[in-house]
Amino acid sequence: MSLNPATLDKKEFGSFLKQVMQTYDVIAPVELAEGVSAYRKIESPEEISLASHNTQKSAKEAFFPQSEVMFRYEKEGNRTQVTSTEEVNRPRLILASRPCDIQAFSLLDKVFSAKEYTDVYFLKKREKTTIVGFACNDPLSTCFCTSTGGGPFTREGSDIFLVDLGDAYLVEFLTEKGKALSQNEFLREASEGDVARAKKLEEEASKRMNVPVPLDGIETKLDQMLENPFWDRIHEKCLGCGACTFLCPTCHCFDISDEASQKGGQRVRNWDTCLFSLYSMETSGHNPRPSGRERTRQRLMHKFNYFPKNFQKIACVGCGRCILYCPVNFDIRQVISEINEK
Amino acid sequence: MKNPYLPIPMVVKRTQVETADRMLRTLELGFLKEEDEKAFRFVPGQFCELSLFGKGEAPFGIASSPTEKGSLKFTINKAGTVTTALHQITEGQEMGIRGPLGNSYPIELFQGKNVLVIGGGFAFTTLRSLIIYLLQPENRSKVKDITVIYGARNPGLLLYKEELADWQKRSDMKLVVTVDAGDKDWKGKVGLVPNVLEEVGPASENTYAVICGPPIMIKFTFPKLMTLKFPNERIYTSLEKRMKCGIGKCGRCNIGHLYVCKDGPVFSYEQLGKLPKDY
Amino acid sequence: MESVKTNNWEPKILAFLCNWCSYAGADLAGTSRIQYPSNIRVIRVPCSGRVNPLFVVKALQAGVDGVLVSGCHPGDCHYLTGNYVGRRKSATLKQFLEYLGVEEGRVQFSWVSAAEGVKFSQVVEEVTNSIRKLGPAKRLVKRSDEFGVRS
Amino acid sequence: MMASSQEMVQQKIREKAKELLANKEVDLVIGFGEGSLPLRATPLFVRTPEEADRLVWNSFCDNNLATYIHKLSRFKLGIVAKGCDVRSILALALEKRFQPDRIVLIGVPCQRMVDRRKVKKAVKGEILRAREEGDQLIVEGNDFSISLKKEDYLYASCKACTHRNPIKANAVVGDQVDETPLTDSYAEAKEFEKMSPEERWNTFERESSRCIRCYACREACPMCYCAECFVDSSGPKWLEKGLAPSDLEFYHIVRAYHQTGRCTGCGACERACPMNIRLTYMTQKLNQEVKELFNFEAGTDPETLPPMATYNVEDKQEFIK
Repeated sequence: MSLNPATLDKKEFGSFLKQVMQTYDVIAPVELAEGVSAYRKIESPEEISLASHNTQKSAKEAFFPQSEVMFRYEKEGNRTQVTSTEEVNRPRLILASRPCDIQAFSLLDKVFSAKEYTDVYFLKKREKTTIVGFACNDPLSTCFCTSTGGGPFTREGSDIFLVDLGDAYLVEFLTEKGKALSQNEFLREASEGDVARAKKLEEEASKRMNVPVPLDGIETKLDQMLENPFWDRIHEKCLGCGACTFLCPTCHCFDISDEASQKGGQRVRNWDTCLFSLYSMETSGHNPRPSGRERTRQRLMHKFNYFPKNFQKIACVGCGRCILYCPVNFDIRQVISEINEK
Repeated sequence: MKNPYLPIPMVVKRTQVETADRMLRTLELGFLKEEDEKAFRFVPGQFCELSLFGKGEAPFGIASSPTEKGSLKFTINKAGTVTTALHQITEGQEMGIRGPLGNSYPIELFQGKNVLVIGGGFAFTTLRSLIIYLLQPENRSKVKDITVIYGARNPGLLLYKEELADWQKRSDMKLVVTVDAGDKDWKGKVGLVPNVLEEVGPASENTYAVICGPPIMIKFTFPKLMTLKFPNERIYTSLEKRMKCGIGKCGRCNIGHLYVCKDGPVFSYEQLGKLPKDY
Repeated sequence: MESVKTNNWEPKILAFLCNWCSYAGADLAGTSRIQYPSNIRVIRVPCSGRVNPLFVVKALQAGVDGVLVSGCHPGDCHYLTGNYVGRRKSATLKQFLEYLGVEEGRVQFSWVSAAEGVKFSQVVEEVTNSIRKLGPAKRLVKRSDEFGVRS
Repeated sequence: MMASSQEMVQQKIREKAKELLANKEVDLVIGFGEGSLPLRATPLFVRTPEEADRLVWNSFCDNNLATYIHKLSRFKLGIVAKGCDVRSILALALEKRFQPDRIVLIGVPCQRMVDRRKVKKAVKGEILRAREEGDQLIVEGNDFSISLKKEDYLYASCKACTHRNPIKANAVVGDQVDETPLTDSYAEAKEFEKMSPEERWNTFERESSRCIRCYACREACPMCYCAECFVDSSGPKWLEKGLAPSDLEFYHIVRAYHQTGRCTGCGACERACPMNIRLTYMTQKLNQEVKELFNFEAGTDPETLPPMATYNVEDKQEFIK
């Protein structure tokens, strides 16, 4: 059974949210500085900033925070008491996640729920979270989600989907989880006109996505390219910082370390990146990926060859963050084109 | 949902310094909870993440055999923060482990075959587990000849001296221990592992080779195995790589699309041939 | 401040003392039974030039209320010029931390020779009093419950 | 006038690069190529005379190319170097990071670089194309085309720059420029200093709180080359790897402070930050201190030792009890 879409007047957005916040922890885009935003748990609706196209840091933080305590421990004499921090008590809601980030959640699901071992920290947050997707009315020129199996209005993975109609939002309820929010007093039934306007916006947005990035067959292509001289040059300008991988919604490598105080402490996991030389450095001093060549290759191979081998999907959702924020303008689209030319 | 990141509580039952340079120390760990001991089933070749609260975790192959009940053994080379702390831990102290992790030596393939074990230096840990496992009477009957070649730089650096002495006496296996350089008390063989292998010249027919050692030893031993006509798919090795989660999530031990922690650490040379040399 | 006083709060001060002069000066103060506040914890360093500014920043992060770096008088350095090099680090670090908003006086410097037991006690007295006036350090201090989990 | 001279500079860069490569004087030339995005250029590594035609010169060549020396020091390098890149290279030579005779400097008097973030803030909508016409910058989007005065959109570090002409170069392409800065050399630091200590600390805290520890600032900086950075050290472990505010502050203080007497004020750190964290107000202050206390400016003198590697018996010491 499907529920008719509703509309939400922008003037009532705050009141709507206040009601939602009585039940849910709401995680939404927040401006950290002028032009810089990320998803944060909000205390009041005024904190939300929906102005920017896409946040710098992706919404993956909601399930896979950059820095996360896994358990705390306390020492008493010889005994050590360990308390896991995996439980999520309150239901959570990610507000206004873009379709690209939502597509990335499904890729992270594959990693963190892979059958042998389930990552409880990720999955428990995932289970407790309702995802409110947000259509991209004007995708940027760096967006290429349509080439990675998504689109600016792709609803897949959303429990609720919002379309900005100018003075109001069209609210679509897509799953049972999403329908739980349909009883909000600030929602009105959408008119046919509203639905038609959303449809029109969708068509306009997809027209803008006119520069496809050729990703079909890239996995097979790369199978033959492990030792290609191409890698000798492509990494040259890469500084070896972690900007692209930390902003990437699909990158998921992490480090585990202990933070100790006198009587106890915590085990923590922090994002890490294959682009840091320290990432693969062994205690002996041996580094199996000794230079930018191997490290850049790892980043790209993981996205376009290794990940598809394991999970039948490329690990890129076309959000364009790595292109926009790379300090040296390393453009993954150009790299893909070059791979295709080989 | 079971949390795979939470360590199993263990107690240090016994510690032993293995080598003259005191850089290798074996910890024998006992389970604190009976249910953990019951649930802990492993096969030689698997490893655990040893966990010291406040210091962190590091992966180690299980050096004891599943046939040695009641405890687990790990031999630790002192190198970094965690291993240094593991060298300082005393009997009776508590610590944690996560495991068993990873795959194991392909014991089912060994049935009815000869097994050649080549070890060098402190990479002998899971090989000890394998040999003890194979020597257990009911397992021994399942494989044919067992040949073990084990080398270290000098006599003081040989691990598991008691076991070596024991194996030396046995008639159901052949043990060749060698050192790169002997000392005044050393009566045994002097020579590098690759050369000793050539000298021993085990037949490759119907034989599986398992080789673990420092990269330089592997580099020179592998061609000798080729000369002896061992096919790649019957040579196995156990890889070491930097690891963190041990369960195929954190990405650190990636080699191609495989994870050393989850898809390894044991690989055949046939598999390795298809992977990038990221190790 | 009032509440601080009523809580009997006393500043914790970390002192980096050079082995050859200031540490010997502290020793002399001790053996001469000269009283000085017990607020300082001493780390003996070979030379005031050895004090990496990183140490000072780390000490503040670890929660000390003040840092004192003390070495030999100019011209008296056991290594001839170590204290001169250290002096440049001290000058730039002090200005930089104050520029960022760390209160003036959190980090202080002195020259104390091996013969200056009295001066040592005076320096410690002065430093302790001034840091007591500043109150407990807050900037840069890592709180025990502090953790970087966001969202 | 300006535009044509920029094209001329670009032509001369290409010619010089070709010459160096053809004569095998260098193994490769590091310069700038066309960026894939408007308002951007990208570091380009040229190994053959033919490839040299891809070199460009415009107001978006904002990376400090000296940072690549570290990983390429086994080659004989030609580097297209602005005033600030040259200063970094001289400072590195002083620290003996490479053999001076293995680097050929193609010096370019700098026209000052355009801060793309400032430009983006000035327009509504996505900029799809940008070009320079004289002192104007024309930016275009789907439904707009705006002409902006370049001078209003320059990097703060470029406005404060007093060494736009390469101090040293094997060849200089383009005419020398007037080095009078557009703002006070320490304008940013002086502005920051006007605030109360409380406000200053809060600003610093707020800025560093956005840090994602990608270390783009460190990697972009030519002077950050320690074999093991203090943040990466595990023994001793100076700080944790997470996002605890005090750890982030610790990182930013020490990263900046380690540049004392070494920073050339090029602004590469701040330009690299994907989270737009302000960074140059810190290094600029250090540069000001070093100028006032030791009369030193990094990378302006190939002979004088950097101030933190030396001393003067007469150094100021009123602050010492």
